[in-house]
Amino acid sequence: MKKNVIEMKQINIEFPGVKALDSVDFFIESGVTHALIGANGAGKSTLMKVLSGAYTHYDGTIKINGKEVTIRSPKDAQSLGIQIVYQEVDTALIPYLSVAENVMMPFLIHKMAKSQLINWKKIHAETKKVLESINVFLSTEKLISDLTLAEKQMVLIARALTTDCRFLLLDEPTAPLSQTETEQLFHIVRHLNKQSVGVIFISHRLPEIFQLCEKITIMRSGRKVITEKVSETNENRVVEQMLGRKLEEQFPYYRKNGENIAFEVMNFSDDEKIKDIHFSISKGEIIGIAGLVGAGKTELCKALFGEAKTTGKIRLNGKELNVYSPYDAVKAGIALVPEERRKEGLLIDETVEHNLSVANLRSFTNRFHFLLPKKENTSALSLIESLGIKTPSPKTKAEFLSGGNQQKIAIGKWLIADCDVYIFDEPTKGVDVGAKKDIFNLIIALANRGKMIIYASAELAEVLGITERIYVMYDGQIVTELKTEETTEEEILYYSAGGQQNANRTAN
Amino acid sequence: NDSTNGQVKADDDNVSFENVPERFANGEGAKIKVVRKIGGDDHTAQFLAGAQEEAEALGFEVDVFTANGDSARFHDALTQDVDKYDGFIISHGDDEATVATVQELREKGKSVVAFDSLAELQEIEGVTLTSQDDEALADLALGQLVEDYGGEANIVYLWVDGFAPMVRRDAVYKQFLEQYPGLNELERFGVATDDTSVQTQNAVAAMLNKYPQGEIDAIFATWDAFAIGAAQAIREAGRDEVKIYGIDVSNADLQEIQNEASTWSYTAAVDPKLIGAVNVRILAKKLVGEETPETFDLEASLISQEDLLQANEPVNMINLAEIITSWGESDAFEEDWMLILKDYYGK
Amino acid sequence: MQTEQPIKSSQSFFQFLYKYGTIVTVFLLIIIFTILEPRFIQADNLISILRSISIVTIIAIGITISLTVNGFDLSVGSTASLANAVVMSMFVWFAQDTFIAIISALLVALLVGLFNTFMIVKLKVPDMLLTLATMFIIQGVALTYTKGATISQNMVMPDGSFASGEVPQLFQKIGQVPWIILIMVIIVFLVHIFLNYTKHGRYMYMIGGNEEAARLSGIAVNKYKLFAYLLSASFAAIGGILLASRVMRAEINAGSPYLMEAVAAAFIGFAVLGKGKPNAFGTFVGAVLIGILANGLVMLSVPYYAMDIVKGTVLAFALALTYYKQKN
Amino acid sequence: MQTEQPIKSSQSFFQFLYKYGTIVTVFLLIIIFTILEPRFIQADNLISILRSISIVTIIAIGITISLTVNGFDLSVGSTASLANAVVMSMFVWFAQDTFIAIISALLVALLVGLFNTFMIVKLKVPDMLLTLATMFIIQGVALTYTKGATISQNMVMPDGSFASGEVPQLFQKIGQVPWIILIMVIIVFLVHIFLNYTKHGRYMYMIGGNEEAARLSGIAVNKYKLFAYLLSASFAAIGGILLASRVMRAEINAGSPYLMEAVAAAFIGFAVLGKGKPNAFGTFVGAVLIGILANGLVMLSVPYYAMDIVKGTVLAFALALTYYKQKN
Ligand SMILES: Nc1ncnc2c1ncn2[C@@H]1O[C@H](COP(=O)(O)OP(=O)(O)OP(=O)(O)O)[C@@H](O)[C@H]1O
Ligand SMILES: Nc1ncnc2c1ncn2[C@@H]1O[C@H](COP(=O)(O)OP(=O)(O)OP(=O)(O)O)[C@@H](O)[C@H]1O
Ligand SMILES: [Mg+2]
Ligand SMILES: [Mg+2]
Repeated sequence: MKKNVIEMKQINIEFPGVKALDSVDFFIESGVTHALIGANGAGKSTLMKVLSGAYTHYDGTIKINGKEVTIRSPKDAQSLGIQIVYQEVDTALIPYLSVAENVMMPFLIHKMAKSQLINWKKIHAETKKVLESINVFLSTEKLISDLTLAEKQMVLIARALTTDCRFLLLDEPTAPLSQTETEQLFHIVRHLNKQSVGVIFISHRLPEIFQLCEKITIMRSGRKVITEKVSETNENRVVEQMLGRKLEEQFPYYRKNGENIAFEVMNFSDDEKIKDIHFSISKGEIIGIAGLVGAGKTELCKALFGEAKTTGKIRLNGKELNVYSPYDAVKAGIALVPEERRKEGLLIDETVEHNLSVANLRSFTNRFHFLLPKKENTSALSLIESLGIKTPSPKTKAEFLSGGNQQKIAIGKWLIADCDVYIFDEPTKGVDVGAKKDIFNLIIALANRGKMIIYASAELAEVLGITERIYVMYDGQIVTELKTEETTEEEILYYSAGGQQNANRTAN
Repeated sequence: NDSTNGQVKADDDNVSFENVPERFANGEGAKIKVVRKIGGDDHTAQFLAGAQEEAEALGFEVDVFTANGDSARFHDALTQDVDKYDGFIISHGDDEATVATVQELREKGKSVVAFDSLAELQEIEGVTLTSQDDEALADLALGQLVEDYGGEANIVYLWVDGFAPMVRRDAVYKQFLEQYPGLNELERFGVATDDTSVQTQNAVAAMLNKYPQGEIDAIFATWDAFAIGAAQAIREAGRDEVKIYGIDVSNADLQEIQNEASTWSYTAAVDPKLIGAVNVRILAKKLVGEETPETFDLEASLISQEDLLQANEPVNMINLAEIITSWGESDAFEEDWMLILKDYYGK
Repeated sequence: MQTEQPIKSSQSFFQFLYKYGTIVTVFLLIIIFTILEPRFIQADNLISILRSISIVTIIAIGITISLTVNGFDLSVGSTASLANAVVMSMFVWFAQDTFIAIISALLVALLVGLFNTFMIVKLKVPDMLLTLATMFIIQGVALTYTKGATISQNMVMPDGSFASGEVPQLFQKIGQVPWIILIMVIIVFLVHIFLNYTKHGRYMYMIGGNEEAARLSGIAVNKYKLFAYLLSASFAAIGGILLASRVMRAEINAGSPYLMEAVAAAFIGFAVLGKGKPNAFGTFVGAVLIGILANGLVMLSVPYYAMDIVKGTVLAFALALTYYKQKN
Repeated sequence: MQTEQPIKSSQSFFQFLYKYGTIVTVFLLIIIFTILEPRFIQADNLISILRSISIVTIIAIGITISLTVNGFDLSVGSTASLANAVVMSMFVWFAQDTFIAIISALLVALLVGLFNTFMIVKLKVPDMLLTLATMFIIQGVALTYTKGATISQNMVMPDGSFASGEVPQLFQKIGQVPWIILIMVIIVFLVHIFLNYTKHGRYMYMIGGNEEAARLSGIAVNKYKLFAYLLSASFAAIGGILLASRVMRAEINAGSPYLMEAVAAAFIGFAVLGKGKPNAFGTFVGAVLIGILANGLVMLSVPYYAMDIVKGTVLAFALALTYYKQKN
């Protein structure tokens, strides 16, 4: 089979205040999975958006098989067989339409030719077929607005597969996925490679890259650093190239302060997903909530934060809490860094500064509730500094930051709110390795100040690296409590899958 | 125009300005403003057109304005740039605040004529209050109804509260109910919006379904927007036994009445264009310092379908005069000098 | 991925309400009105109701279409007024035939649609704002065109002569039962088919759901927006034309009161059958709901000044039925 | 962090227009009107303009506040009508004093606000829809309360007697210059400060920007929504009260014409100073724009039926100035 090659040469693009791409050269061949790596804000998404025709104001040339092509609109890209799955999945989906319609969008738009009427039966059948080909079993009638993030991701991949796709650009596809789902995705990618589709794969999880990709391109601050064979490099080298410095030990050591249990959850249920949760944390302790996607981690985190009708008891510092809303939760001293940052964690139209102060605005006001903008600005600047948020200025709208930098804001805003209990739901999703370490440092600093931390994540390595104890969730319940020092990934996985007797059920 | 001895002689048609009061005798007209609070209906359009035509015929400059029912805007229009005008015609100034506003106008030496406005205005020195005699209108239409049915009828009453003329018409209606116990009100309905007639049409359609053939004798519609809606509803329902007695008339109304299938039998009305014209004449008299009455009621006529159907050509607001004597042709307050001015500016 | 959870019965009850809340309300109203006044249910009256909602429905369908592309056409009321005036003037002032008159009114409406689209698409003025401005402009154009007078046969022209044109019999027919109702039903049906079963309808929903995504997927967003505004202006014009044919005159601002009712109908329609998006059938149900209320209340001799309370309350009730628990 | 790039000059011109487009339009209009009719600029006339926009502005400020939490209160017009009726009836029917009358009207408005919030927050009915329903209900309540009649001194009561209450001198004062203008200016100023410089104002904007994220940041979203709807109803009531004091009577639906103008003012205000979101100062500028137009056109003796055209065109022009190129 003939190899197709895309060559991007001397690509430059600017946004107000940022030179997002600076003379970037990049190439990709069909049949190969090519990793694109870089710290948050390095320009990965931007490069992909150029290639997929979402930006028109770049300069530079793009050649396919040596012939220069014009890509100035998504249509151009699609007609050249280039499909993209965006990092922010919601931007590419129509929430009030069904799975089938969203999957079949390219068909409905480009392949209907002269026929005017839609054959719904066929659309649903085709959708089912595509979804099944990647082992996704979703009702094709379901509305997108009812799907989880992972499901939305699958819908987007399925959509790309319905087209005559020669190059597939996956912008952080695995961020919302669990290990099994990631495996499933890799399976699909390898399958596509065999059909000589070229895949560009963006991820902040380095091990995945070594597992899946053949080539790797590393970017830093809008410039390309290097392209090489994955087999000829290693994780440390990649990290050094992308950050411009060495990264020491990922998980800093911390000491648990005391034994006195200060946060207790008893008999805690909501009327839908989670059942009869018991757990406790002592001052200065970090506990992990582990479990597969869909185990109910997010639901638990939100329920603790007052986002659901619940029964049961929550006791903090010996006092029983009545948490009926996030407002009550924050008042009681509980903070939540939610999972879906764009939807839940960020005010996309507000400035970075305002986003950072929102959770603790009362400390930036005077007695009469008037705001103190200077104080707000100073605090924003120091947070931007300490978290390494890449933004032209504190007055930039959050919308214009890269995915990872948005996540840092979602975390950062709680750091200045002086809470007792911090709930982190997948806090490192989409965050580069350098920043990850910053986040770990921050979490541990909190713990060292005697705060209680709940760390919910499907990333077992992280849970194992940072926590003291781990509660494993399965199907809305806590199935076991493990001491981190005495357990292994395998054991956690075993319990996450509901123990042996339930292993088959979770495979669904 | 050349002026000699303070008098103007038009060169070509020899109009003599001899008897024209000095105020207008040197070819200088006046600037007047016509402000009407209600709007959006044909009555308004005709009233304003009538006033405008008459004023222009007299050589006046005239600005017309309707506030579309917005009291505050009505007052804004009356108080804005007052010095530019010599006189004002106010229509439907029925709120208390109008008294103060008119008082102010008078203090600034402006002449004011008001139509269908607050009764208190007549107490202000120098103001003439004209009205289209609502009592007479209601009396004419209801009187005919009582006569036709011998005082015994099941009727539907179309009326809306909240407007001075409506309140006056309702008073007459109440008197009639008292006087003729045989009059039995089955239903009443009324709204005042931009689509009053269509809403009335739909409502009357519902009533007709509720009361089958023979249960309603007549409809008394206190406003032509009600009457025309009711007439069309009755026609749409294919009924012919419910007669309509209305008040007010417009060109569209005349078309409806002339429809053979229409049951709109009578309507009592004053020519709205004429009202505008007469108001202008009174204002003109004030401007030259002639004596004017405190109040003036325009005469109402009763138009019958029978008469219209007998006409040998389609009837409209102008040639209605051929059927109803005195329609549109009042010479009230039309002084000789006005005729001279009209003659002069007419060309 | 996961299998569906068995849905709890309380949940499914609310699900049912969300889907059928409006329709349930309609039937409840019919039952209540019929019990209180049996003549409500007679065929004649049902026809009256359908006739009374036909114009509102058609205008509301236009709004619905503008809503599908996430637009919002506030200028439909005044466009209806203008079309109403144009069609009548063609007959009365210029003695044209039915065909020419209707075409003229539609052409004028298309101009309005073009202007709206140009401003919205090219100058990026937000929909609601721009159509609000257009509303004033068109209203003024209609008023200026008619000089504020009602257009009817044999009217007096400004120069004192009499207009001699007549409204053709053919034209009068279309405003009468059964034609006016048929036209409405056909329009609702066609638009329903169009929105649900043709690709163009789906594109419009896609644009409305996520314009950016639709553009990035290669839908000619501007073309469909233009199309939507042309359609909404055209349906407004059809409403105005039918009004002319029904009442045989063009009153000042005759179309503007339809705006609010049409908006209400389209919004109620969102919820019908649990669609959660603008849809033609839902809009029709919304208009029926409003029409039944207006008719039934007159039948029950509710004082006119209290009608709005009942109307508003039933509206709120239908909305509450529909939306309560939906979000949970 | 990068340093700012020098912005190209054409871009900065459009940036300028976006920020100052509306204000530029206002000044252009003042200059044009003054050239055509020098009396336009005299102090008396400017005061007339301010007086004429005061009620609209206050009602529009209410809408603005509802818009900040991403709500939309369509019921302000009818709330103004109701407050208008209540305050007049307190004087005329019940011979109460100014204080009691005003408090009663405000209390009634707060009830409206409570009802709106309850339905929106608890039953999750979308704002526009629900306040549309409320609009009808309140309109009906106001009509029923007055039995469709106009309330004025010495009015005839249903039992045939005359109402004996009088409107106190004190109350009449507040509807006159300079008080009515002062009240407007103070309200605009206070709301501007509140929205921009206090914590609560900030919270409201955040709720408007992303309700979900605001809630998860620990903002008491429902409390602020309640607050916003209470405020918007209260400002509508103040508008109605001022109207009563200005015209000394309560006519049916007196407040409803203010809805559209207030919406227009608030929307135009979005763009003022490039805020891109509802803001009190912008709303004021929007109202000024509309007021200048209305006044100037009357002054230039533009025929009443053509006024809407000019008004709409200028509106569209201001919008186009503001939004053109903004998105690029
Ligand atoms: N539309 C835009 N307007 C302004 N700045 C932008 C825009 N899009 C991207 N940027 C800036 O360009 C830079 C590169 O962003 P990009 O999204 O490509 O980063 P990324 O490598 O994908 O990062 P991440 O791993 O966090 O997703 C960032 O500094 C970002 O703030
Ligand atoms: N909006 C929704 N509609 C329907 N089902 C949902 C929705 N959100 C979550 N679920 C379902 O609820 C269950 C719990 O989801 P949840 O997000 O709490 O899982 P999780 O353990 O946090 O997984 P993740 O790793 O994705 O965060 C899953 O079965 C998921 O499919
Ligand atoms: Mg990215
Ligand atoms: Mg989760």
